[in-house]
Amino acid sequence: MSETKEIIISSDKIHTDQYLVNMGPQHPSTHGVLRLLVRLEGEIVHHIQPHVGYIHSGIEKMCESLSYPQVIHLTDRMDYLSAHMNNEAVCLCVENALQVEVPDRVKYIRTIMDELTRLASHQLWWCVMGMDLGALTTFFYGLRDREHILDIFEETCGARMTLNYSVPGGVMFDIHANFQKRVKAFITEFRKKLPEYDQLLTGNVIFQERTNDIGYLSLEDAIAWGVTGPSGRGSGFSCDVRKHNPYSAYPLVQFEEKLDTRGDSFARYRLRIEEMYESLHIIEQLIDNIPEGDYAVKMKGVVKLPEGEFYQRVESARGEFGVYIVSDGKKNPYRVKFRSPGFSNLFALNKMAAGHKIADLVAIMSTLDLVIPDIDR
Amino acid sequence: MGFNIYDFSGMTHNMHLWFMERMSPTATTIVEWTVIGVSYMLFVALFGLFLVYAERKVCAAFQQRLGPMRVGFWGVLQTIADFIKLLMKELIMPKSADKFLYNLAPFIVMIATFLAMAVLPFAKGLQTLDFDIGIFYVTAVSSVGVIGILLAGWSSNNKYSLIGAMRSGAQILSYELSVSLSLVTIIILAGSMQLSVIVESQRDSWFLFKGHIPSLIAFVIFLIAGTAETNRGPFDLAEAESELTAGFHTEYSGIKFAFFFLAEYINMFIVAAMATTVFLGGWMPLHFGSIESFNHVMDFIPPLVWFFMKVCGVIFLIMWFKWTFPRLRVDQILTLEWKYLLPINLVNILLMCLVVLTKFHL
Amino acid sequence: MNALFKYISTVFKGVGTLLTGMKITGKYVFTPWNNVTQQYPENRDTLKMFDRFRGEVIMPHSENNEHLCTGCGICELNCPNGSIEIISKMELTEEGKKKRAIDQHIYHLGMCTFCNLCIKACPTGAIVMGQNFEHAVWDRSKLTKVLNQPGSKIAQGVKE
Amino acid sequence: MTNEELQACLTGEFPKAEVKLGKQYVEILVESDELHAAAVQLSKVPELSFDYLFCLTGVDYPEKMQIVYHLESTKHRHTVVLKVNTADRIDPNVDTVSDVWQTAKYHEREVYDLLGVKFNNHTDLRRLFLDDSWGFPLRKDYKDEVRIVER
Repeated sequence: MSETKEIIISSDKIHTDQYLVNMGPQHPSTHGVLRLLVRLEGEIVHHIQPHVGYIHSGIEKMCESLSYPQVIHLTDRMDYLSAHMNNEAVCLCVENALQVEVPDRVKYIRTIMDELTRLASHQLWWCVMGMDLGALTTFFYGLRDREHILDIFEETCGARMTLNYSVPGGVMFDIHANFQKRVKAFITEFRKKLPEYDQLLTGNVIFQERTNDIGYLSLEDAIAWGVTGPSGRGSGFSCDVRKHNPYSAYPLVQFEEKLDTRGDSFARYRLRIEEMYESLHIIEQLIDNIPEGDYAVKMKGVVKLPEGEFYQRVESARGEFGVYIVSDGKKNPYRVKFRSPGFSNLFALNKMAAGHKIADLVAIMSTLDLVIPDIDR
Repeated sequence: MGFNIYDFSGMTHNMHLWFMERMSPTATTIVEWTVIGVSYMLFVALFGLFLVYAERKVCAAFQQRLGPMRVGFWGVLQTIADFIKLLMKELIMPKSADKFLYNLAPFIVMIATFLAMAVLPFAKGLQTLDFDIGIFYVTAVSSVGVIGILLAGWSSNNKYSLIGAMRSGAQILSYELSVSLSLVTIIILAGSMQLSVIVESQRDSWFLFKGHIPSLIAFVIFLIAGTAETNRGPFDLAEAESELTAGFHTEYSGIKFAFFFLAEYINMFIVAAMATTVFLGGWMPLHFGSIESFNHVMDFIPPLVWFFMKVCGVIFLIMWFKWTFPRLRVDQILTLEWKYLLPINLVNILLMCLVVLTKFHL
Repeated sequence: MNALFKYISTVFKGVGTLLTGMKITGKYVFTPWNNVTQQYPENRDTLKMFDRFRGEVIMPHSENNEHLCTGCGICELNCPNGSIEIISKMELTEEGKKKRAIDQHIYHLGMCTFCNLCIKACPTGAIVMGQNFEHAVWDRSKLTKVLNQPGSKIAQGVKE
Repeated sequence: MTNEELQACLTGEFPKAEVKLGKQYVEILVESDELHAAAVQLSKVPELSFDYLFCLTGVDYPEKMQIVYHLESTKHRHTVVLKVNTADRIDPNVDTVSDVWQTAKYHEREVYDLLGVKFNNHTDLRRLFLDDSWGFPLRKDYKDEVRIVER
């Protein structure tokens, strides 16, 4: 390791050593198998070197031998918390390449599913954030509310996390008869629960002290490091793909892209909470107006893309998710690249956390909302 | 032997006489020590198991869960099953650990807890040592435990353990001050450090009510500092699960881990018992000035029950803190102590002096 | 004086936010009947999965031991993980013509990702998703299943 | 700027490069020895100011390796695809752009890891996901008889 050579520094008066600590691959707060090689001086973090690849599963390589509908089911397994956004990205890419116009009903369903996925992901992020800061009860409150969304998914899609709901040209099934009723019930319920999140954690003086002015990331750094999603918007980087490159039913709905210029942990935290309110708002606009029609257009049995390169950007729960497909006209893609938001976000960690304490490193990592399979792919 | 549920002093005295009749004074002392020791060990083991079970159930209730439900009725035997599991587990020692200190550390922590328990008055006459410096003694010996934690962190040869131990050292050294000062507030009010005297002088009204606002502030500070002393959330920096995996006891397994675990819970009991004794009238029943019938009904409940009811109430409060608040950072924990608790405490002592000098409490 | 006032208000505000948090958790601890725990193995009788739940691939058989599978192999082609293997055989029809039929529809549950592509692709609707989710077994070989029952045959009138 | 305007602007700025209007984005193909200069120009010229690199990847074509940079300007909100072909497919070399866009540092490490493209002047060019002894799995001639089952 190159880091080990440069660990010893000494000041004039007191001799202090920096030391290396491996956080991970098995560590409670890395949420998976991420390894951070942290150079510490006492409690102060001096440098963080992330080591990734512990669950690199070669999804991009696998995709090269799969047909397009089969590619979609693998994207569930990358960022398992924004499974539907990943599905949708590939579907939109394939539809754009084939110039298929999907029915309005599909657009509405996909958008509602997107926002439900985003809510579920942010709920899990919220409870894990609390847990990383030591408030263990938040974990169960977040999961309790997330369960309702997962039930909605299970009823309509047949699975709770690996949905595989979008298919090229539409969605796999029509929405379940109970779907609208359940979603509306959930919104009413969750609108009551969301203020509790604020009372329990956001307002708490300990939490405020732990997050305010911690992990500052400037706007320039956010753009240069490609930090997107709520993490980037917390630094004032306007990067919401739903606004700038709208897809599905997003052009039809009213919503705000929340920005915060403070760039600290609390800004990133607050933006995610506000994004939950926005998601509820978007779903409320769509849920009663799902137009009648087909839930999928008829596609050929074997989907073949024309020769060329196609790129599709969507806003996943963590940031900008991109699919880059190079096709040579066959039924499998020639090359697939997934631009995962977590990958770019992770490597800005050193910028944010250097100079803070170990406890802050954990908090900052939490506000980035990392999902490790998303980084490793 | 004169068993009286309201007053144990007769019983203990009779027991002493009974032994003296049959044995030499030396043998009597040895036998009495053994009896006391065994009963303390039994109490620690059983009450520790109860506390672990209670914590799991209370924590589950806070989190809208049920907690352990499988072993025994509502999972009452769960902690016993866990304890058996811990006993049977392999004792792992890191290769480059300092073997002597590594093995010594859990015992120091345990011994400190036992020492502190010796002066606690459980009921009238049910007190092993009745020093005239009881409070002073408790604050002194309860900080011996930190040596065990420091040794554990140092000898494990693990960076996480070391960070945890250092945090714990800084934390306990600072919060010891607040604990003592908040107790000093009450000593001013009571005029004695002897625990039995303190309990006795709360016969008509608890110090929490007697001392007006200063004693309320002292009680809150004692609870906060006491929670910090026991390394419990939100002050569980020494173990800080999400930061240091398990902190100072990362490398411990089996029964040695169980010692740390048990000591944490018994320390929580000691803090709660001290809070009960000093602020909430110990084993004294709840009395309201002139409502004779109410006071009479309260007198009917045995002191032992009163004591444990109050202790459990305080423990519930401490658990409530743990399951609600996020953890503090290491510099904030010191900020809280030196910038908030200590100045407030000093002002509070002044206030209490005013109360006592003006005889406002009588 | 101003600083002192600020200090005191900080203390009170801080304690206030802490009490707000304790109020929330306190609300739940004193209403234990709102608990959300599901006691899974105990509630097996009442536990009902959603009808679209994707537990495993099954092939429904009628009471005459007839299924709808023609052995065309489209599901095998559509499976991304190679969880399905079709072994077909040639059968003589009543008119004396040779016709392809299913011999064994082998399903490797251990490799399946429950993506539903085989069921969507099946032209005759012979396979569906079952609701069983208790797949744990002691022996991995038990995860390889033959979906068509022994002695079963294709139902009348099913065309490829 | 619309794609057509952007194309005109880019043609003016990069006379030597090949600028064409793709299906979605304007594509600009530069020579590999001009890559770094082009990257600096793309990020610094005020009308272009492509400051946000959102995707960097490589594609293994039969004769060459192509590195593809997807760039966006957060000021003007236009997007361009910068492409560069390497001369050699077996031992490909291009200049790094990690000094222009910081995020490229790790994206380039990923491309090096999976495709074996060496980035000149990269400060920390190590493999990211895989072992040092591993091949370059995203190359089309990569063989792994143990882990890859051909159907």
